[in-house]
Amino acid sequence: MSVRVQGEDFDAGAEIARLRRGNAKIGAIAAFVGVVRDVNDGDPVAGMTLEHYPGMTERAIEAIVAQARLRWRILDALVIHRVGKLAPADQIVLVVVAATHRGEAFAACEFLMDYLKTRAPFWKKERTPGGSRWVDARASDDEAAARWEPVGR
Amino acid sequence: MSVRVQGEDFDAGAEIARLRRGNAKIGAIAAFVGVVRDVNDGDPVAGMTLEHYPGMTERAIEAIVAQARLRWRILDALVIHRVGKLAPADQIVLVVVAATHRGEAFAACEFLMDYLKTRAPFWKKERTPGGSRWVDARASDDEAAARWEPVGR
Amino acid sequence: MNVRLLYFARLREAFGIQAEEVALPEEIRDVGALSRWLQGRGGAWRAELAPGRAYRVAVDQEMAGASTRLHEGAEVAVFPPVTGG
Amino acid sequence: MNVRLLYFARLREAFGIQAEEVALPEEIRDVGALSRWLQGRGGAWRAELAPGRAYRVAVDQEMAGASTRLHEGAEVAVFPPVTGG
Repeated sequence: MSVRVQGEDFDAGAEIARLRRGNAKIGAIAAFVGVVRDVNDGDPVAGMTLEHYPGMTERAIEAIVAQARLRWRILDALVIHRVGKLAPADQIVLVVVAATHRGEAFAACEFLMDYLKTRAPFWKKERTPGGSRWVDARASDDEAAARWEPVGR
Repeated sequence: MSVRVQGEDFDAGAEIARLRRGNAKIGAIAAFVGVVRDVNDGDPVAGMTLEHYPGMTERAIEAIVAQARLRWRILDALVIHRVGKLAPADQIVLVVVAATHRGEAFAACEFLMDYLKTRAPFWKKERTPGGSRWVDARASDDEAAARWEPVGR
Repeated sequence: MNVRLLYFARLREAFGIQAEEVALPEEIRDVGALSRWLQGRGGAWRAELAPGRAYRVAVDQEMAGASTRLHEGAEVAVFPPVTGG
Repeated sequence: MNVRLLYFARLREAFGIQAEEVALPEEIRDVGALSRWLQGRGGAWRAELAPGRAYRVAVDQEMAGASTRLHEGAEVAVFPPVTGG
């Protein structure tokens, strides 16, 4: 299990390959890549800056990964989240989950993304033609995360 | 949208990167990689051969992708399925779905995998110490695909 | 009616044949009738295609049911439930 | 009780401050009381932390609620709802 918060870009394919190596029990890998869009809420976006809470960020993500491990039999997981200045089409986040079976890999990967969106201390500030603005939290993200509670499937 | 049935291996990272390029509306990419395990139903597996029905395979996968496009607003999708002789840890299948939002990318990707498992004419023959055997269809795969019916979410 | 029959995977091995061209008797007009006609060959045909055995039939590369009609020149494939992915 | 306060994102900008060390009056013992004490500063503090405004508080890097107790040397962070991923 691995959590990284970094300014640098990542190579999703290399990370997936690294996760796969050396564990012949892996039958399924679900991965998610989040990408900066050039439009948000109808306005063109020239780029964004991701602020975070150093220290708490890593702890929060590790806690989310630990929860996923309690819920699903996953063999390995990786979360990389970028911070700092990003441009449209830049990658923001990578989540990879390896499991024996695909259902658990998909569920844990989507759970990790939903919880990252609502539990990990990151904040986006977009640059638009009208100036910079902090992105508001979305009710749809809270709803997505709420699907996973209460515990039990 | 792209469907490939091939003997050669694939580079998941390169395929994801290719899909991303040139569409700045993409905000979310969900991907799945299926891998040959070294154990199945408790028996060690030395490898497998994937047989398929040339012609129908491509048609069936394209029909599955078309269904996914009717159900979710997806921007692009890629399915690569290998055939022929494979060894443990070899990649079998890659599904990548790009969308504006993650919920649709995840749902369409899992739908494509569930339908591939139950609707596309591939058959696995495993090599085990006790000889070769055709893999039986799993009730759990039928159940996974049945979750998506009837239409509507 | 002349149709082309294809067999895959376990059924291909059980029948010992991959493909054949057959001239069907006039009364064999749908998939269900074709299946009973093939069972009439006995042996592996009867065993593998008997009621209750799990197999699938595609006509012209589309999944078919017992009532799916056949036509002159149809490509009819008989195979076990699929196990890809 | 001495605590370290951190502010992030929109709140960091609204307050014009990123971090401060404060000596709290003795009666300020939990997150709710701290929030009311900060609102007492008026201006942006009152506006941003007023009841009904959406903000979050973490104590020692764990999400906290109004009743979460403070302690000497605590690291208390105040920030808007998160928007990562």
